[in-house]
Amino acid sequence: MLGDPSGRRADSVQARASDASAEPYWSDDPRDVGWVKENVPCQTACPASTNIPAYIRAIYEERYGKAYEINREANVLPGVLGRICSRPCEPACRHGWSGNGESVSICHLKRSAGDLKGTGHRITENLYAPTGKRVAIIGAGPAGVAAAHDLSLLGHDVVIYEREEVPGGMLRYGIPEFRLPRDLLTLELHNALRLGVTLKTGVSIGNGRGETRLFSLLDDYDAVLLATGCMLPSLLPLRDAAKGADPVKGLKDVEYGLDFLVDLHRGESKRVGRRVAVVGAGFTALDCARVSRRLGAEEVTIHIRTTEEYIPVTYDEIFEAKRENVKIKGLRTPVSVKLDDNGRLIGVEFVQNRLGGWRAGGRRQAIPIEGSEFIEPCDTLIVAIGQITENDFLDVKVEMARDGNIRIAGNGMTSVPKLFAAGDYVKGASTVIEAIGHGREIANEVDAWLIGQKRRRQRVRVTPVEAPERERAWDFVARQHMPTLPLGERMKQMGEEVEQGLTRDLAAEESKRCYLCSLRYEIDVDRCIYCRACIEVAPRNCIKLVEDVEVKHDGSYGALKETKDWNQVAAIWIDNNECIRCGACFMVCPVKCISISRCEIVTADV
Amino acid sequence: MPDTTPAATAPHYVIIGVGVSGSQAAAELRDHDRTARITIITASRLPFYQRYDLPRVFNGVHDWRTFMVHQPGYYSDNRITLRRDTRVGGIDAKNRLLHLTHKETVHYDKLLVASGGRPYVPEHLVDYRRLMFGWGSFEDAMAVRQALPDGGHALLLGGDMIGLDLARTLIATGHRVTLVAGEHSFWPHQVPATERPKYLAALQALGLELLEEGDLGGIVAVEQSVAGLPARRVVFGDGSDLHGDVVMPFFGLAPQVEFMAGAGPDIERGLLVQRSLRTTDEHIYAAGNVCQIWSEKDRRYKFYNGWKNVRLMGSVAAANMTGGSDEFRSNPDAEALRLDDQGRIQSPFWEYQ
Amino acid sequence: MSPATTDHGGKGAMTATDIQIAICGSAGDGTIAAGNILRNALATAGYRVISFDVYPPEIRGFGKCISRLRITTEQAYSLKEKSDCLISLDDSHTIPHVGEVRDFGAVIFEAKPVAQVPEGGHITAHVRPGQIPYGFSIREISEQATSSNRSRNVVALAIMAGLFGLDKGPFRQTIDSTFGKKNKKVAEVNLDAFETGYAVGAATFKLDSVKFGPPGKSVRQGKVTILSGNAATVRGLLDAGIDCYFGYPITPATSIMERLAVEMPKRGKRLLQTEDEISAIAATVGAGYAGARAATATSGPGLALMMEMLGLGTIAEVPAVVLVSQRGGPSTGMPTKTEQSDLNAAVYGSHGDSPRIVIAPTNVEGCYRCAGKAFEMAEAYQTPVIVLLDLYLSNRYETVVLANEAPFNPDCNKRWRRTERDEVYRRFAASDDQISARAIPGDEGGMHVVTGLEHNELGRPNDTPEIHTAMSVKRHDKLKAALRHPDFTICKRFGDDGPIDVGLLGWGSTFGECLEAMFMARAEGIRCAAMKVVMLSPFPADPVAEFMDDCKAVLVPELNFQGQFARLVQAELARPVVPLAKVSCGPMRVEDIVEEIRRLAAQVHQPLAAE
Amino acid sequence: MTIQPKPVYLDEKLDEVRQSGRLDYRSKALPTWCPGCGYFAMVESLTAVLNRMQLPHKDTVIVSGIGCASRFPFFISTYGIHTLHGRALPVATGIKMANDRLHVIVVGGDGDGFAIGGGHVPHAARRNVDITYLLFDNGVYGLTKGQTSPTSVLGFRTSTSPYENPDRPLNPLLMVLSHGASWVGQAYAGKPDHLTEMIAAAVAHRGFSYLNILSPCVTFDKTERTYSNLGLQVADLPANHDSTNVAMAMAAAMRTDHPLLGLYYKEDRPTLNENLDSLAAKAGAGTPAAGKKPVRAA
Repeated sequence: MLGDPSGRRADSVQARASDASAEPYWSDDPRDVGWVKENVPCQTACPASTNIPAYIRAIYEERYGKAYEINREANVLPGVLGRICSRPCEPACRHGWSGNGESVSICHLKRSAGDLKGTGHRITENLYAPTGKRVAIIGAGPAGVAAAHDLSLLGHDVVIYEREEVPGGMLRYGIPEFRLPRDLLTLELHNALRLGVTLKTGVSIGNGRGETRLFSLLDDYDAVLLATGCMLPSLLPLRDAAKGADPVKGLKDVEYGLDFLVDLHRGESKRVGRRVAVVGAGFTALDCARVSRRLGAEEVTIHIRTTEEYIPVTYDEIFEAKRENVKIKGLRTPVSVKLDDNGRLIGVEFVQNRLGGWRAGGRRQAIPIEGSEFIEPCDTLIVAIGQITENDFLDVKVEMARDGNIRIAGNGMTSVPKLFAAGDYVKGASTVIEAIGHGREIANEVDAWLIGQKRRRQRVRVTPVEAPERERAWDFVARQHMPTLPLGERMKQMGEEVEQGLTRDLAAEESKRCYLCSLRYEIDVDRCIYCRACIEVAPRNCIKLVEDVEVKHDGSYGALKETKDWNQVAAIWIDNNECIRCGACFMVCPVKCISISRCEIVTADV
Repeated sequence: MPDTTPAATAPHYVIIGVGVSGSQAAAELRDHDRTARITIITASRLPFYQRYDLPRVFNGVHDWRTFMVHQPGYYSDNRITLRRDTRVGGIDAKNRLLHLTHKETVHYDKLLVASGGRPYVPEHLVDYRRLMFGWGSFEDAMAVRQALPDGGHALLLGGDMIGLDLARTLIATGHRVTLVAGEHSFWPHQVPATERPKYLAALQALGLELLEEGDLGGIVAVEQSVAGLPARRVVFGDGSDLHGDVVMPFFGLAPQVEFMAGAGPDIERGLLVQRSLRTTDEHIYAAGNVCQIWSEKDRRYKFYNGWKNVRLMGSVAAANMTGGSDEFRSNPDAEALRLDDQGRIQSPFWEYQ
Repeated sequence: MSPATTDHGGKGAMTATDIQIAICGSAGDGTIAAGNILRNALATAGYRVISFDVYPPEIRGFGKCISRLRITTEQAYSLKEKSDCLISLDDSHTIPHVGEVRDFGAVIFEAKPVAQVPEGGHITAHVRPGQIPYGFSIREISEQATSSNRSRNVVALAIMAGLFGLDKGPFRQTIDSTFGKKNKKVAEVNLDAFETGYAVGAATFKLDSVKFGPPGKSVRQGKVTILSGNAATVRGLLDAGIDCYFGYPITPATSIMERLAVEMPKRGKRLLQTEDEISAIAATVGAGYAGARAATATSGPGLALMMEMLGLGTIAEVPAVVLVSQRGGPSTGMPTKTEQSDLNAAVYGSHGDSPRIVIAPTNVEGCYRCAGKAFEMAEAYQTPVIVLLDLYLSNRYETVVLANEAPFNPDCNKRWRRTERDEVYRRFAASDDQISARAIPGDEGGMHVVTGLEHNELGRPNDTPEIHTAMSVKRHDKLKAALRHPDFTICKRFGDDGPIDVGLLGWGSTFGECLEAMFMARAEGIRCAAMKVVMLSPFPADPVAEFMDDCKAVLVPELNFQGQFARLVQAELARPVVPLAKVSCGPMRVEDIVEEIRRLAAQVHQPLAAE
Repeated sequence: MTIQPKPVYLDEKLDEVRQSGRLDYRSKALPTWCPGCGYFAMVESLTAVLNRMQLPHKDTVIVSGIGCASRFPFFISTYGIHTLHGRALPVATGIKMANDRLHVIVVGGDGDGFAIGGGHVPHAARRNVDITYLLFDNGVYGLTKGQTSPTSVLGFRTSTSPYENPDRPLNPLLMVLSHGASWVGQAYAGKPDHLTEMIAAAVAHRGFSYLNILSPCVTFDKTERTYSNLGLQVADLPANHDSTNVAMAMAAAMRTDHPLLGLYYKEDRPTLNENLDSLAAKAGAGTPAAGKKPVRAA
């Protein structure tokens, strides 16, 4: 299918689903959709709905190009996301479920697809016929780029207006180079936009002089998509600060992390003191801390309200930051900043917290302990507690939601006709992958609105598979670790990429670990002899004597109702939620009544 | 199963006949030889019984066991094999074998023939034997007892001492007896013609009705009874007749020696024996009514009858068969017929009690 | 002893008939057939008859056959020690038996053998001086009458009949029906032979002391008939409504099957000759499980093969009736000799604790009752029932009185009926009498599985100690009800009431001899009583103990070496008994029992005398 | 590769199974055989057949001997009797003779049927008892944990033939054919669909039907009769097989290297009960049907 030559492993595998000669079966049945959503947790967790099992399988088959393309179907920047993705898929990974071990390094494998693909790899695009519609997109961040890519493939003429000189948005300006090499970013952005997207950089939208007016765009284009993200830092809410005021404004030695990074990536020369305190718990905070180390700070401490385990960054990030001697101190909330008589920062006053109840989103509440204030001395304070949208540029009246973000309808359109919005600009500060996912989603809506009908939607593709694609032994392969740059090397230059990427061997080993959750194991009830041989070999309590199955309101399946009464056993059934796709049941079945099919949610033409 | 070959040590004495002499011989053989095998062969179905007592059937004695001489245990006690209902078909004296009619051969070391005599029926009456009742065995006696009703009329022909003995009982038990007397009357006694009327008178005194055989030389028929008349009718040559319930011949005894024909020992009428009772075959002896014994006095072979004689013969034979050298000596007194003081007939023949 | 008319049981008058006739010959001589004719003729004439045949295991050849018949006015209990008349059809076999003819009895034989006999080989060399020899030219008479020597047996019989002055009518009738079944011509020929022989016999001066009195008066109610033990058994099975029979030929039980094979099809019932005893009992259990009244009959070797399946019947609580006619053992032993040596096997046989009901009739009438009652018990108590016969009982004939109405309950099942409450059918549910209501295949809703595995109330395999204990109790305790089985005598006392010196405890066919012996001992002035024990398992401990309380000494005569019943009694009651265990290859000798009674009586009096 | 036209949805399938009535023929107790055992195929096929033929539970009796098959009756909701080692056939004969209305199905293994019970097979066959004999032929004693059976292959190593099995295996099909079974077939537990059809035909046959069911013992035979070996060995009877020709059937039965599946032989002749009834009619029983009355059953 792709130019990538099949690797040797591919030959050893009996079947390759996508090569099946027969037509797959397409389903919109909620039971199938529900199955995939339930059973392929990584894909479900992925905001871009990346078909993770498929690309990992391709990596196992050493068809890296194909793996890269599978990724690219979901997000146009696989190499980027393979590095800096927040990886919501990994906590969801079945391999990480209780008793199964550690989750698969999905993100690293994603990167390895790009890293290892052949030099002759060519990206693939499926082009629709031109529609003659014109779409303006404001913002060349992840959401905007993703939307532009999709809309252009759909046959629309797309123009991106970008304030900065180069596209990339937060990717380029918010993420340090040691995590995301700029040449890769540039290449992938280029690939995303090169099929007919007009990129206008340095163009500011707004009311000011020299700025392009939004309403004129609305006049000129068939649709306008706002994808400006969240580029204003959240203000530090110190105890005595007035609401809406910035208590640290104008203070020397105190900086907002976002500004700090953007300035850095715009090319400014940044300096920090010997002791740096970072307040905040996100990627930005960590990035600021690690950048500070690279700028020469000796003591860098991240102060967080709760504890490490509840902060929304990947384990790898924390791990690497700590390796770089970044301290993380928890259960503290800043109350005030302490300055010396010269107005120089000498420390931050915190109040000690205790952990409270759970808050929405899986975080814990932090409850200050009265009278427990203390001061952490520092020379530089970087505040990285979040970002918010910037709305000043709007010259049309748009309805806003209660949280301050723009309100959009189900089809992505704001209260202003023709005006759409996507990404962080709609959802508030989130992750790159969310932004990309949302960008594509809204692009699909825009297209539907422009054309007057949905042209693509997600469907379940069911493809038979002849044999298990895994071996039981693979379940015991340990998670492979990402090789990183030695600490000594890291500090020399800001741009030295810390993570070195998986080697072929490491990628191969790691790829074996994927359970290939999209493989659906089913028992032909009519042919099953109820011999329970499958149950006998099952590694988990994954095959059950079933009396009934719950059907949920949405039509998808809920729990299986098990029974030990022989005359109630209406089927022996594989509980795919417990199934780790080891194939043991398939191999042992004496009457060969177990079938395997690959069930994937893919975007398909209506 | 008894031996089929002669025992090496114990001799086998075989006695033919279970009458007085045979039984006596058996008893004495056992006395002489405690180890010998002794076998008595008889055609009779009964063991040794007192034949002379048979008239008692008219005294209400109907069970033959009353006549039995020995209890059944006697034979086994003395280890005497008694073979009854057994007939000798012939003798192979050379090989000392008896051929029994039931196809059995019995070897003997010494054989005593004591087969006795059967009632003699004169030639002219042989054809009527069927209509006459014999008196040789218990069976015969019972048959007569049955045929002769109480107070019935018996016709006795001949009138030997056996018949006269019966006649006494019949008369005593209330029967009518007619004797057709002839030359055999008083057999085996020889009654001189002169004395005959005297004896006949004595018989009449007993209550017999008497007819002299001479007067009716030609008996021509004995017919079956007709309605209302007794069962038998004897017709005489002169046309007269007699009606009676039974007709019984009493013409004395004839020795039973048919099976000895051609066997070797000399036979005149009976088996000829020395006074030692040995026949002309050194292994064969004879005793009782079957044999004729050499009489020096008479220079002829004589029959000796009577219970005492035949019993003595058994003893002598037994003694000699076991190596003795006895001789038979008859008591002349014992052979005489006489009348006692009251004129009643007395005969040693009747002295058996 | 007084030879002529032994007063059996002291009941009959002196004029009563009590004559025993033996016919002895070689297999193929028609000995048994002659016995049958004689038996049936005399029974027809109105006499009570007990008869018993002894025959060799071989069908033809030179084996010995003896048919003995005791002909009485009132029912007797056993054969006599001495026969009154012996008819020899083959001297070589008869000679050893001449001694059993009493003094002044008759011995009838062939006076003109066809072939030379060795010295001493003729019966005349053996007839005792006290006996009356009757030699006849039987062969010649047969040949004269029928141009064949094949009617020798009938001629011999006829001579005897003529000699004893028996009424010709019943003989003619019997001969006609016996041979007429096969062929009218054969019947006629035999009738001719009979007439000729009869005339010869009648003309023969009778010297023996054998006297036939007139037959007894007919019985008050029911039908009098002459039956063998096996025939009575068959009658009992049929009258109790046997549905299925499965059997494998084995002496002496075979005739049960042979008779059933005639009778069952007529009634639309099914009989199958199986491939072995194992399948016979298996099919019996199968049919019993399916609700049929099913039975099988066998002898010791067959019983041994059936043991495993009997255990299944016990644990699965399936009714099955097994008729066991004992013969001499062990192993093939003596197929044609009677013995009572399978009691242990019947009572204790099979593996594990496998109780069952064992009943043993003591006479032919008992065979009838036990056979029928066995079905009732098997059904009522849901268990295999063994009816313990023996060769002597199976093959002996007795005139019996059968009730006009079959005295058997046609259905004794405690049947399960579905009720609203029953969610699940509990095949082995606990109940007061430990008998669970039974469903039979075909019953709606009663589906269940029975198994040879230990199981719970549902019949599901379960081997916990609680269940095994409870089920063992159930299997044993439920049988106790059999001791109160309606209209069935589990044991019975005869003879003197009150304290006695010697008590006889008898079972099975030997009990007849026990009774005869008891009467003789009483006639001698010995205080004596006898108890027959019909139910051997469960053991009727109470009545037997009560009887034994009355006895100074208890004698247990039986035909086995080990004294199996004596041991059973001792084991059940822990009291001493005196065994009289004989393995004489024939019925127990009455005289042996009497002798032992005398000895014991003397013994029990000795201490008293010493005082 | 075949592609199912439409996925089978579990909820629909469960409804279908429940409504089919198949489950009614199962008991509550869960079968206890080793997972993978071919007996499961038998019990499943048999219940399917019972359901298809709608044999009344109350009129159906499953009879077993001893061996792994012996617990078969416990898993079926009809009447059942679990008998002794080797004795299922005569017990079944008794049941069938007792009540014509009962459908009697005997299940057993090769040890049960041809070793200890070998004496009964010829007679059930020649008598044409109207029962179905499902013989599970796995060539090993399973219940006693792996000993040589009458159909164990030569050289097979078991706990009782640790060096090798020196005894030539017997040929069950040839045996029953020569004994006069009126229906003889062979199936393979690994082909449950075919097995079901064969059982259906065997049960439908009037007379003694013998179905030899090849199967591995998954626990005690890991080398000889495995699913994989059997799967490669078995073949269908040739299309031109004439199931009325006993010689042809015997020739087919000789093909032990490649066991042939299908109906070997079928013959219509009177059953044991029919024969007994007709002789009863000859003997003068009131009606030929007298014996058919289910004795004593309600």
